[in-house]
Amino acid sequence: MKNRQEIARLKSLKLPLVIVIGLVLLCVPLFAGQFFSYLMLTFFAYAITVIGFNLLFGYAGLLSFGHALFMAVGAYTAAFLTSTFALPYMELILVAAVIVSAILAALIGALCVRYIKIYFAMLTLAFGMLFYTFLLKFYYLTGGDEGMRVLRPYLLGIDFSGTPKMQFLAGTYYIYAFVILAILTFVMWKIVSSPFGLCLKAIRDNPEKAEYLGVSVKKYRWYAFVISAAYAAVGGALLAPAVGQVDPGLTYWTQSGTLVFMSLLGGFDYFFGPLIGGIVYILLQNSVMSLTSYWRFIFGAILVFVVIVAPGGIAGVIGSLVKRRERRD
Amino acid sequence: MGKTRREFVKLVGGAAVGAGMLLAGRGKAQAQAKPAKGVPSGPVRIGAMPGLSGVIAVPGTAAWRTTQMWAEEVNAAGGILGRKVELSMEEETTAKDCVERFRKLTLETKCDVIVGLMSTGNGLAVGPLAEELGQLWLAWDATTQKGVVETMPRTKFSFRSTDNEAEAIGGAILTAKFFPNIKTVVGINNDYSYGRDCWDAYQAVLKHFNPNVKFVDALWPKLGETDFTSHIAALKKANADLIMTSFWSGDVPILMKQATAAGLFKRSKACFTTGGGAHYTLKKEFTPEGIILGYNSFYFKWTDTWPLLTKFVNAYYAKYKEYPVYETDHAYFVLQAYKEAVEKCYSILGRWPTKEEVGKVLSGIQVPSLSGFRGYREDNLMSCNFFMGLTSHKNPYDFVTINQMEVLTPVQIMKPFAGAKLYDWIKGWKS
Amino acid sequence: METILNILFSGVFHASTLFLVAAGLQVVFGVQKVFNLACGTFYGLGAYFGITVVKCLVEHNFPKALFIVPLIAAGLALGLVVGPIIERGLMKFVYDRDETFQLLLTFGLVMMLEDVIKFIWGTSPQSMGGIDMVYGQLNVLGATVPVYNLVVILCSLIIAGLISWLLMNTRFGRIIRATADKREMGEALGINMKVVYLKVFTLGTVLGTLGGALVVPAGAAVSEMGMDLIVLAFAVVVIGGLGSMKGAFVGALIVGVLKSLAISTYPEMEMLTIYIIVIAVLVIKPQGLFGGSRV
Amino acid sequence: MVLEVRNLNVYIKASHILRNVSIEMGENEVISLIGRNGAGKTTLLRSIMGFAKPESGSITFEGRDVTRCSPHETALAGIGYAPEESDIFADLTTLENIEIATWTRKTGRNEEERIKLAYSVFPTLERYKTRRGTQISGGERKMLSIARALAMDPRILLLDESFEGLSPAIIPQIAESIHEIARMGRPILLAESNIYHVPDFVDKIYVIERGEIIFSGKSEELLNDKAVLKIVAGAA
Repeated sequence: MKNRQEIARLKSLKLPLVIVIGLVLLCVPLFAGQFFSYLMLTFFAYAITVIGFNLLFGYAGLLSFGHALFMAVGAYTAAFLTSTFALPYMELILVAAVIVSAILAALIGALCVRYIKIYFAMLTLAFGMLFYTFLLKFYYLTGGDEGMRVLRPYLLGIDFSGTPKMQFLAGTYYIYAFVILAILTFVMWKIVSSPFGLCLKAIRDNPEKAEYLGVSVKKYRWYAFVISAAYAAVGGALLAPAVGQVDPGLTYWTQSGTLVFMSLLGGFDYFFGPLIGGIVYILLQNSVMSLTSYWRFIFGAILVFVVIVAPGGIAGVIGSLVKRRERRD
Repeated sequence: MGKTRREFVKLVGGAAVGAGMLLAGRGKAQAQAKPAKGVPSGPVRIGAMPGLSGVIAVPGTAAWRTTQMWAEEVNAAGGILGRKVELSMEEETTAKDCVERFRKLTLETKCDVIVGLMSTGNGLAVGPLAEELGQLWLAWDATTQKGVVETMPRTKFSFRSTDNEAEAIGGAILTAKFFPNIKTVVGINNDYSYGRDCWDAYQAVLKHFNPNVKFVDALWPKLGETDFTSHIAALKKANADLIMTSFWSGDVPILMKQATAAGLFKRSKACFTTGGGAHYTLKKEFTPEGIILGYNSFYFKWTDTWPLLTKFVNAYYAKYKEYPVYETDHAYFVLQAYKEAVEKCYSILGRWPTKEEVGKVLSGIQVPSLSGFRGYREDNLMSCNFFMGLTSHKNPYDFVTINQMEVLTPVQIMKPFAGAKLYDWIKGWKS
Repeated sequence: METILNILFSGVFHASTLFLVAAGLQVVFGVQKVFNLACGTFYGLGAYFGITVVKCLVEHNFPKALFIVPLIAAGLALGLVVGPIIERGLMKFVYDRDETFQLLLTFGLVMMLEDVIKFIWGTSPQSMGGIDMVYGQLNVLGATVPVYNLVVILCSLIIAGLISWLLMNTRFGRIIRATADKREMGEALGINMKVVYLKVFTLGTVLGTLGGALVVPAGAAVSEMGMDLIVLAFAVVVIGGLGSMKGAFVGALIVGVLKSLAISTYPEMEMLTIYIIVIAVLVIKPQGLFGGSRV
Repeated sequence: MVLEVRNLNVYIKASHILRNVSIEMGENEVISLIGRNGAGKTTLLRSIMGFAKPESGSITFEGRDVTRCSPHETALAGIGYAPEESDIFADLTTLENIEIATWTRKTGRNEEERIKLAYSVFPTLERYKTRRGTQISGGERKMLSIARALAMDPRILLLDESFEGLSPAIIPQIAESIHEIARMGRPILLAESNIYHVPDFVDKIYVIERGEIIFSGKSEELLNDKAVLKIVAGAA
């Protein structure tokens, strides 16, 4: 109920806001420095990942503690296609990343969705670490700890190798990534407001009842798992060319923790929550890391604080403030 | 830049002040309050990227401490050409974050030079980036090697560390020298490229000197493993004459201790090619005498006749109650090289040089560092001596040092040029 | 024979520390339903603190042969202080939340405590020197085993025995088993869960810190020692069954011996074997080998 | 009054489960709370115990306000509770199940006396005292649940659906045991969905429907109130 109202309100009130924010984001390279644009670029990649991740976490109520696996799948796909196979077409990379991760997620998901809560978290963690060990061990294929180079991809078949790297990243590639983020956000919006999305929520809140009503709980969870994995792979594939190098560290369990952190920080109960979390996390990390070498402590403390005091995340806090004002009015 | 590289270098060569003179003058140099003529007034921004967590934390901390000590010292003496040195630190973590931090130091902090990085994976990510951004990057320990192959034989801005496998080659040379009669060898190396390359290179070199030696087994604990009892059971099973390892961090004392406790060294000799990376943790109580121990390019007591070393070791110990490890000299050298390169450029150009100009002077530079003179080759790889020897208890410390110290020169243990093929080079050796 | 014994001893030695950490994880999960990712960090804390205490005493001429006594005391004391602080200071706020939040809280704790260790002890590896060698070595059918390793195994066995005695024969143990099963009913019978949680979390912490303190004389304390251990302890509890003490015991033995065996026979497969077993157990018998029985 | 519930309103998540519920329990009274499944019986009992926090209203036990007490405080104050699902500790033996209740609340009677008391009311249990919670039958679990609550030596007992799912042969036996407890001078609140299971020694009946008390009075009066009777009897 609450969510339907929220959607209705969003449609009337928040849509212009979202468009304005989107346009501001798009114009960042015009007024901000190259480095800030680069940070936003990494944000786009993470945004796509967490938006997918939240379909699983926020909507289906399944906490995956190994989701970085799929980000790594996307990133390594980009690495393989650009360096090993010399097929530097970004569209091809994206499609391949989606296919590979979807196949992998379909297999892993078929096992994982039989469990919920802590078991689901543990099983996904185990798969994430299995993949991590795989990347390290299959040295001749993946470069082991050294990882692999990711060369600059062609966008829409056009070779931009003449442009200096930062200009490319803060220009063409920036817009490219933004457009993909916008499209995927819109698609996810359609997914969560479709009957499928509503069913997921029903399953999260009361799986027995949903099963009773004829919803195939496992199948829906499985779909959600595969979709979220595909999103993560797109995020990873977009991130890889920006970084220029992929390494197994991308799929260590603490990286999966970061994705959860972002969703929680922003507020996983809200559609845009994880996006807020992602941007705040990236900006915060950027400044805190320069400030002190004990940045992990600060991040741990923030996580603890959010969990204890504001489990709704930033969006939750804003939401309740808005509600309080509305009530007063 | 109107001049070609060759011309520029020639000019520099002509103007080059003897590095020893620079050294001698440094202590007395009047603290210049104002920047020299033609030099911008703001501080020189030096970005530093030490690894401060996980396995690289041990050398990373040492390098970061050295960097700070160096900066204090240089600032006290008036800075570089009168410009104060200002450090910006960004931690070395994953490749993704390193790229981000490197970009930040370049684009936001606007650093004149970035020093640091230890992991090869991160070096592979940052190397091309430095070239793209036109940012000087003087690596501490990171290379841009893929396995034993250098991926960036020609660089302008990135100055890489020594070849990864250098220590293993040195270790093999000394194994052949000190233990000519061993017949079997077992390896225990970390399960990542450095460990694997070291093991391969070690085998190739030892085979060269001692064709009859057999390599009976190889163990691959993952990086960061802290319990080796199981590996020691396997080492015992292998029952070899010599145990070779390229461990370099906190795992060295653990392996040493557990191996001694299990009586492993009663039967076998050992070669710890890089064990000096945590040498002060190798307590006499559990470290036997007479095994090969490598200190990489810096041994804290290699001589009494190099005042720079004595002064630094004393200052370091007074401050941190620890004896410095090899990464200190990598850190010290890159900064000193940068400073002298800038000063050389200034002596020619009469103004603060661009990054490219500094880079040109850095190629082939030789400067006095803690471990004696060391420098960059023309292919922008570090070139320095390596110190190795047999462990000894005859010293005033509670940890082992080495006697019969051997100084291995870069010519002996490093490929002659960046693009060279390692194993072809070894095959070409005359014994 | 000698080889088999070596593999076995090293496997069991590894298992004995794994057991302590996993037992800490189990008891907390069994009663509080919190999957405590920080259990590995407690292990690291115990190791560092143990070194500090023993070093300090040895400097003041404490007889070296008796070092095990203050070592155990240090592990216990640290757990008894840190456990309640974390439970009262942080954990108690999230008991009525979804387990996801509890998991994330402990994740935050891991990040914080790693830096606390770094802040206090720095990044250099710390060791007690060769103090464990005062006990010498033992020759068993040709295999040389450090006596201290046997001491650790023995201590771990004694602790396992104590825990089992505590759970089966004491009032506190029965209350733990009762509330692990049905918490609300326990409350309806007048059991103050606040007190139970405090005690249980402290017990879990003590098992971790004690494990760290016990194992460190045989190796060295390094800052990352807790991180990887979480993953191994996690493998142990999944194989043994979440929440089961018997499971922790058997799971630790399986992981420890298997690891040792893999290293000696096919070292490439060391970690892969463990993950594959974990996934196989989760798929075939998701409750783990002893998942049916509680605590 | 031993127990007095006044205008209790309880919400679970967003649903209003109890609406202005008031009940009273006097000395030596056995009262029965009748209502269909989902009418709010269990929620009322759980609210009294402190498991569900009321939005408004009050619960007074022996003159003391226990509205905001946590469950263990309520239990220690002297309210025994046997839930619908029996909630026997599966890993503990029958004896251990009973024992636990004797450790928490301290009264004039010592532990042995209280265990003996529990066995005297349910002699069957003594025979199975070394069996684990998983090894006894449904009827025995119901008995054990009540015996356990009794071993706490409570002032009053709240019994939720004590006859549900039992064979008709055992129901009178358990009813007799409950009657015996009542005769010891312990008031009892018996929640029941099946009107035919309500024992005849009940002094007062409350009927709850959709979270509201729609009837209170003696059982004869209920039999005369056709409208209410239709609601509760129809459910059985």
